Parts: sequence; C-alpha cells; structure tokens
Amino acid sequence: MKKKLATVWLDGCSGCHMSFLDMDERLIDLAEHFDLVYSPIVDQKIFPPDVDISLVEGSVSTDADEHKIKLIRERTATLVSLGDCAVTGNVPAMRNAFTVDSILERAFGDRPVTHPEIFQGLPKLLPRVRPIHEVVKVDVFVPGCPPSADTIYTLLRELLSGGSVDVARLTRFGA
Amino acid sequence: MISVEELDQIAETVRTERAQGRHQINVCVAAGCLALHSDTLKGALAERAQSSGISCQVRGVGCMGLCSAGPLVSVEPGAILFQKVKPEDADRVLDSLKAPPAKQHTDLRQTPFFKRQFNVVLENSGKIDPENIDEYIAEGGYRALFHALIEMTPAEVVQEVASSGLRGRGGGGYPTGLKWGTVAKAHGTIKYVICNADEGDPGAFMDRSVLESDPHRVLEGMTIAAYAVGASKGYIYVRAEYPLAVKRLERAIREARRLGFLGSKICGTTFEFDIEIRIGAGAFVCGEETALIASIEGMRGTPQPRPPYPAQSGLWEKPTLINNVETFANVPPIVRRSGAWYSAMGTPKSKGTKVFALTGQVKNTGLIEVPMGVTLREIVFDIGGGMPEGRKFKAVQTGGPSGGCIPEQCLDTRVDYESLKEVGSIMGSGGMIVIDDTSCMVNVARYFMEFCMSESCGKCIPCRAGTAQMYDILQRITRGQAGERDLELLIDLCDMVSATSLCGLGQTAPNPVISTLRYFKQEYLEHIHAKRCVAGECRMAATQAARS
Amino acid sequence: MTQAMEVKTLRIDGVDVSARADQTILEAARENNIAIPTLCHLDGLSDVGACRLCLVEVAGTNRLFPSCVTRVEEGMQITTSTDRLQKYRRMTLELLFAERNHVCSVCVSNGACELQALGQSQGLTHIEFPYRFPQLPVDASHERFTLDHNRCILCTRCVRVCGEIEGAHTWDVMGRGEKARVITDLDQPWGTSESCTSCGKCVEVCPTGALFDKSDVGTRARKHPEFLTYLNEMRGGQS
Amino acid sequence: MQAPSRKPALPSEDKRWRIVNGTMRRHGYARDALIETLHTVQQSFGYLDKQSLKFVAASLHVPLSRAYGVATFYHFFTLKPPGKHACLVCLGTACYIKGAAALVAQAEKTLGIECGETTPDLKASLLTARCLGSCSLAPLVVYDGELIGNEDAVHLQGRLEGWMGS
Repeated sequence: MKKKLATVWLDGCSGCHMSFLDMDERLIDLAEHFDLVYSPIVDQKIFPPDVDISLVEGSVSTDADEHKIKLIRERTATLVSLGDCAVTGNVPAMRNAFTVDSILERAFGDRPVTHPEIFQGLPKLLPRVRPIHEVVKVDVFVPGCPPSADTIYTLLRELLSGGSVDVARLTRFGA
Repeated sequence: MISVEELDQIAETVRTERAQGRHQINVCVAAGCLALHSDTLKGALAERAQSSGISCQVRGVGCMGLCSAGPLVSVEPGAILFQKVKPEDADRVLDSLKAPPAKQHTDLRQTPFFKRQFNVVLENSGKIDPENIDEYIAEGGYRALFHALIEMTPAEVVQEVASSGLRGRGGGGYPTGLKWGTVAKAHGTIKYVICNADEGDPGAFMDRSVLESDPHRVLEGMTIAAYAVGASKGYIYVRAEYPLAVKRLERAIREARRLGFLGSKICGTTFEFDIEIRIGAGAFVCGEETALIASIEGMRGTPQPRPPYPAQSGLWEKPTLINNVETFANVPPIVRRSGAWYSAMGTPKSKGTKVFALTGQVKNTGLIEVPMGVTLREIVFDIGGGMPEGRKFKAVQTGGPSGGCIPEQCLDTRVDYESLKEVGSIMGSGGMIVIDDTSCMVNVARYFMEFCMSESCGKCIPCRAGTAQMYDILQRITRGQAGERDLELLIDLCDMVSATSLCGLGQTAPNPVISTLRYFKQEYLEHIHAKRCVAGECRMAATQAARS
Repeated sequence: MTQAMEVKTLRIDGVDVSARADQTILEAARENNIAIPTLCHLDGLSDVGACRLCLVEVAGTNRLFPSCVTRVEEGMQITTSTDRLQKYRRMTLELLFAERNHVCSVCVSNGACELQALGQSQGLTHIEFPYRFPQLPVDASHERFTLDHNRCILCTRCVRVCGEIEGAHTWDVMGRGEKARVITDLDQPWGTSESCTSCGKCVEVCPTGALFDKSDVGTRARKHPEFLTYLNEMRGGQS
Repeated sequence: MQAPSRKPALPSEDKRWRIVNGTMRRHGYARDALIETLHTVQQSFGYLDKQSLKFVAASLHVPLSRAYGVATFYHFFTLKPPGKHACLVCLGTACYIKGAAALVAQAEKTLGIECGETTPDLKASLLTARCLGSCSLAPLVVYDGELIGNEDAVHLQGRLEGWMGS
C-alpha cells in the first residue's frame, strides 16, 4: 500500500516546495510509493486523517499557523520540519526583536486604508514567530534554505525504507 | 618598633584602666546597629553619663552578634546586655550601674543564642574597640606574630597551620596548610598574600563583621601568612559596599605600621611586609581567585583557566596566597595556642569553628560562631530560636548562589564540609537563610539563577548562555507557561553548565536548582501541570500556551 | 626554544603519542591527526579557554579539561570524543545559536562560517533551546568593514588579534554576562575609532559573519586567518 | 620598555581633576591603578563620562576600549549622571525572602522608572544592591545613604513622593 504524504506551507517563501519540485523525474519514482494527499500543489482543502509523513515548510507566525500545525500533528505519524523557517524561524523570525504593532506600523502605517474591511478575518500575527518544534513535537528536522532536492529525495527514500536518517550529513542551517 | 615587653605594657595599661572599677558601657557600632543609629545612642549615653556625673567609659565596640535585637549595649563588669536601646533609654542603662538591672533586661547572654556558641574568630567582637589597637593588644593581640617571627621558622608556621586542620573558610574548604605550603615552596623571590574580603554571597556578612569588629586580627593573620610563605606585599580586596570596614581597616593598617607590625623590621626582625587595600567595584565573580587577581591588576574580573594555580602563578604571575577573611582570622589563635588546640574542636575532617550569618524567617538573626559538627537543627531552633509565630519551617539555604536548600528531613545534618555536600548544599562562606512556607522554592531557585545570570562574567559559553536559558525556563515555570519539555531541558542544563563552565561561579550556578529539584520537585510539577504555586507567591498566566 | 625540551608520552583516543612538555593537549592531538573541535582557539593567538568545545576527558578524574590550555603530562590518558563530550558540545553550540540572531540563510558568511560548520559536524539539525531573539545593533560606520552583533559569539579573537598582533587594542569587551558585547574604543561607532588602523585582521579572524568586509557582501566570504602563523614566524615567535 | 611617558593635560581647571590625578600619582601611574582611579572619578564627579575615561586611559596608558570594558564590567560604576536623590533597595537573599521584590515594584511605580534608571528630571535614581550585609534588618532600603531596616512599601512610597514633590 502506498504511504500518505502531505506537504504544508506555513510562513515561508515556498522555496522548500520549489526544491521539492526540483526532484524532477525522481517525483515519478516517488509517486509509485506515495499518495500526495494534501499540498499547496493539489486541490485537497482539508487536511486528511492518518497521514504517514508530513513535510512542513515555514514557521509558525499567526494564530492560523498555530491552529493548523496542531491539527497536522494530530493527524500525522511522522512530522518533518522542512527548511530553516520551520526548523529555526529563519527570516520570518527576524521580526521577533520588535513588537507586532511596530512592524505593522512600519509596513502599513503611512498607507491610506481605503477598504478597512479587507483586514477582517485575516490571521492574527503572533507576538513571536516560532520554529515548529516550539509548538508541537517534531520527528525529523531538515535544515537548509532550502534543503536541496537531493536531500529531500534521500530523506523520503530513507523514511520509506524505515531506516533512520543522518540528516546532518545531508544538509545544514543556511544550506 | 615595638618589643614584647612594650606589648605587655600596653596590655597592662589597658587592663589597669579597666580594673579601676570604672564601668564600661559598650555600644555596638558595627554596620547592623549603626544602621539603627547606635552612633547617636553612643553620644547620648556619653552625654547623659557626663551630665549626671556618673564615672564610666562609653565605648564603641564591634558586633555582638544578635543583630535582630539591635542596637545592642552591654555593661561591664556584670555582662548585662540591653537590646533595642533608644537614646531615651540612656538613663535606664546608666541606672543599671548603680543597682541590679530591671527585670526586663535579664542577661541575654544566658539565653541559648549565646550559650550554644563558641567563639574563636569572634572572641574579641563586641568586646573591644575596633579603632583602638591597644585594646586588641590587651586581648593578646599580635602575640602570635611575635611568637611566629621570633620563635618559629616559616616552615614551622606552615606546619602548625597544617596541623590545625584549618580549611578555607571562603567556601571551597581547601586545606589552608596545604595551600600555604605550596606557595612557600613555589619558586620566586617576589610573592604576594591576598585577603579575599569580596564577600559576595547575598545573605552573608561574616567577613564584614570581622573586619568592622576586629580588623587587627585579619592583619595579624595575613602578616603571619606572609612570613610563612615568604611574601613581602599583601592586598586586602574589599567590597565597595563595605565602606565602614574599609575605614576601620585603613585605620588599623596605620596603627599597625606605627607600632611596627607592618612595614620593615617587623617585631625587630628583618622581616618586611606591608598591606594595601583594594576596593572592589561590584562583581560577585571577583570572589573567584583568578578573577580577583585580574581585578587587582586593574582589569575586567574574568577568571582564567586553572592550572596554573595562583599558588604557582598568581598576581603579576608571581606565586600568590589567597585566603578569605575568616581563614586569616583563625590564624592568630592557632599560632598562639597551637594547631593541636584548634584541631581538638570540630569533626574528624572539619576542624575548629565556623561563623554563620543566620537570617531570614527565624526569631534570632545575626552573627553566630559554632564548633563544626553541630546540627542545622541546633542552629535554627536553639540558637535561632525557631520560626516566628505562625510560620512553618520549609528549608534552610546555605552557601549562597553556589549552595542549596536543605529541607526539614535533613535538619539533623551536621555542619561540616562533607555532610553539607552530601545533602546537596555546601558550607560556602557562611550565609544561612531560613525559608518558611510562604516562599515558593521554584521562585527561590529563580532568584538565585537571576543572580548567577547577571553576575556571570560572560567569558565562557555554558555560564553566559546556559544560566540565561535556565533563568528563562525558571521564569516560565513560575509564570505557569512551562511544559514537561522545559523541565527536561532544565535538568540537562544543570548537568552541562556545572560540568563545562570555566570557573566556580558557573560550575556551581545550577546548585540551587539541583537541590530544590531534589527536595521540592513536587512544587515544580505543580507549577507545570496544575499551574499552581502552593506558597501562593507565583502569579500564573494560565492561558499561555505551554511548550510541548 | 631550548634543545633539551622534555618529552612526555601520553595516550590520546587509544593512540600513544609523544609531545614536548610545553605543548597543550590540543597541539599534541592535532600533530597526530586527532581532531578536537575548537572555536575561540586560533593558531597564532593566546588561548582563553572560553568556548569549552575542546573539553576532553582525562582518565582518573571526573573533571573535564580544555585541551587548548591544558599542558600534556606524562602518562595522561585522554579521550576526545565520548557520548558525554559530544552531548555537551552540541548543547554548547545550541546555546550559541539560541543566544543571538544567527540567520545563516542571509549571512555573508553562509558556507564559510565556523559556527555553522561546527553545527553540522557535531550533528546539529535543530536547536532545542528557545531562541532568545535579543535586539542588537549593526555598526556599518567603518568605510570598509561592518560589525553585526547579531552574529557575534564573543570568542574575543578580534580583541586578541588587535591587541596581540596589531598592537592597537581597538577592540575589547564591555558589560558582562549575556549583556557583554565587543566594542571599539569607548563603545563608539567603529568608523570614528581613533585607534583602529583599518588593518582588517579582526575581520580575517572572526569565525562568523559578525565582522565582514563590505566588498564581500553577496559573495560567500572566506576568511584568511592563516596570516597569523606567518606573522608570528616572521617575528621570531613560536609557530 | 616604555618611552618616557607624557602625561595628558588636565581636561579643565576643575579642581576635581587634581584629586583624580593625585590617585594616579599615588599609584605611580601604573596601569593597575585603573579601577582605583575610576573610583576617585566617580566619587568626585558622581559618574564616569567619556571625557574622564579618555583622560584616565591616556594618563595610565590603558587602551580606551579596555578602560571602557572595565568601567562597564563593574556594577558600582555608572556612566550616566545620577539623580539628586538615590534610593537603593537591597536584593540580598534575606531581603528577598522578606519581600524586597514588592519594595522594588513600589519604587518603580512611584518613580515611573525601572531599576538602574534615573527620572528624566534627574530628581531620583533607583538602584539595587546584591547584598549590603545587614541582613538582620531585612528588608533594607538606603535613602541617600541613610539605611532603613524592616522597610515597608507604604513608608517607601512616602519617602519617594517627598523627593519628587520637592
């Protein structure tokens, strides 16, 4: 039976997903072993239950991210923090030395708001951006900005065979 | 320069004056009582005595120990002790010279607080005027120096101190004789003696009291040490927070120079030694030997890796002996009476007496000196008089930020270096703080970690960054924001910081956490799981998300 | 050096080695191709024993010894890499990564950073300790160089090279504990320093991207601390 | 070997510089006199400013950065002018156990500043001490050098409000 694979995009640049796609023809090989049940690149809107592996890109920056990652954790056997934003907070966390208000003021303060209603229902920024493992338990950490396609491929093959992965051999912070 | 005969003469003069039957009214002018305006009191007593024509001598003396009852006044002869004396009580004190004292002033010296003590280091405290060298001499002062310089070789002095079994009173407990021997044997013609008076443990004021009450004792101890190890220059490194101690030391050094106990041709011999005071500037880490040396050299007080030990390469890379105030204060009686006399007191491995500053939630607070080997229970409940009304004993903290909290079930632990270590604390320099059930033990750990974090010099990573992380975790626990994982990280950090830090500050910084985890883990768990502080001290923010 | 320097024999990781009596454990190990991780140590500068990465175990005592400042002794049995030591080294590095704001992906030294490389070689894939995210300034006032406190690990190599080799002592450390920071002169903008000779030695010895040459921005800036050994040799000092 | 040392001129006519110079002379202008000299500067001027650090550093041949590093290492030295009044709360263990934290909170509230700061009108500075060694009087507060034992928040507030009103 094929394993259920999900990929998730929290607060990040999507570079890790680009790297995922950079696996090119190896994706076909992987498709023989995995069903991609949830991803920014598929249509599924609701995170399904009983997912075997979730690759999560991005940090936890908003209340929506926090809600989402907790749900994903509940429904995932092996949760993988993919890329520096997920693992360290990386660029999104550079705002942590400042308050949310001062950041919003800096970004939008001098712009006239003609349609204030557009802000309604937007996820709220958390006071502090956090790496995923500060919010839920993480099983595998894959640093890199982004982790290379080779790294992701090796990782998925290893996870498939049930072996343990020596990630530090493959990648590092900022790689 | 002074001879033994002249020494006798000075002592005789002081004694004759006392024997003339004049009463002496002794007012404590050490820092504790001084803060309660005992200097004004002293003035008032002198004035009242004069105006009412009473022949007596009103003197300022050093610490009498029972600081919680200050300002203290004692009347001699008769050994009557008055407590909490106000200037308007002057007449009442003077009345006692004529008639037996009023009932409310029963002799406090017969109470357990005084009766259970045994004074060696504090033998003169509260009895002599610390600003008058003659009074020190009258109590046998500087006899030991004469004895050592004239009748003993340096090696014999080292041997005498070694045979006393005296161990470093600054906290480490390293055998003093061994240290002296190493410096004595070290190569080099220039050597230094340093007195560590940078008493940094919060809740400790033993050294302060000795310096303020009996400064010559420390000078004599240092001079004997200098003779024993072959040093000609000494430094006393005193905290800037102790201006009175500095003032009295300066005066004592001047007087000692005048009588030839410091300078050249000491006691008529060829021995030369002088002492300079260096004022600290507020850095706990400077209690560490190598940091203290850096500070005397005018640098940032950051510790150096040892070896080389200061005994081989210390101040300006010369062999240097560093002992703390209380250690030096023990030396004159050891040399005067013998090492065997000293080693007859105490336990097999911890000889002599130890001075403690007993404070916190206990009835009698102040300065005490007990033989090694008494139990903590005797100190807290007999000498200290137990808990104030309605309070329940929870722990006694010894050893300051490097020590631990000892719970009720360990109160029968004997006070000696090894036993205190076994129960997870240390002897330390002598701070002893009684904690009752209104204090949260996690918060006590947090308090000490804040101390270590901000006193860390920042040189080595485990201490600089490790204490900061530990503080953050303890902060989260006391705020109800911590999870199980935080506790695991805290325990890991305790191990790592103590094993890898460069100096004693970092190596012992986790101790308050380790000891409270050992005896009060339940309180940690309640904060984490039930978001509850049993002492009611911590305010919980229950809504914050805990770390998984 | 005197010719008759005493020789000690000792054992490092099961290998019998001999070393001059004035050598450190680190020197003896490296001469025998035994790698011990270091961070504050740099060949050609005095050692401070501050980073604690080079701690090793010595048989017969539970104490750990910084190999950069511990002299070899006859019969020493040294282990450089036990589970315990590896755990401490990882934790030490984690403490550093969490202490300030090390964002490798946007750092000029990405790919040429000693901290980053050590993290990888010691098997770090994430930091267990919560990041502390302090707010720290960047000083770009010098015409050629930049100081970014976010990336400084307080190894004090810059302080030492400036004092010991250049002789300017422009750098020192101010404050203490977690508030300690490297400074130039009276904690003034680097560009206004009266003592700085703009020699750039501090930049070359900095193990991270805390000190960098402005012309290296956008490149993977390699540092070249090897000049130190050369300078010392030419000045007649020890290698 | 040092070249015959040139001594920098005193920064101004202010007599206090002579006191500072006196301390350095007494120590033979040795580098290790740095901390002793900074003590004298602080006693004379109330704090250490950049001018005095420069003068002392030049006189003792100590690098500027080292002088600054030393001045900021030790808590006792301050680089900012102190307020007219100073309130110092002891945070020693005995004081802490007996409620010093509440005193600090009250002082911060009354003065509107945090520990280590001075009010903008320079009327009062709020300081803390590690331990003053008068633990039997805990909790302890020092108002302009006057030590008050067994202090409580109400008395403290009154005292500070008195300063601010004056």
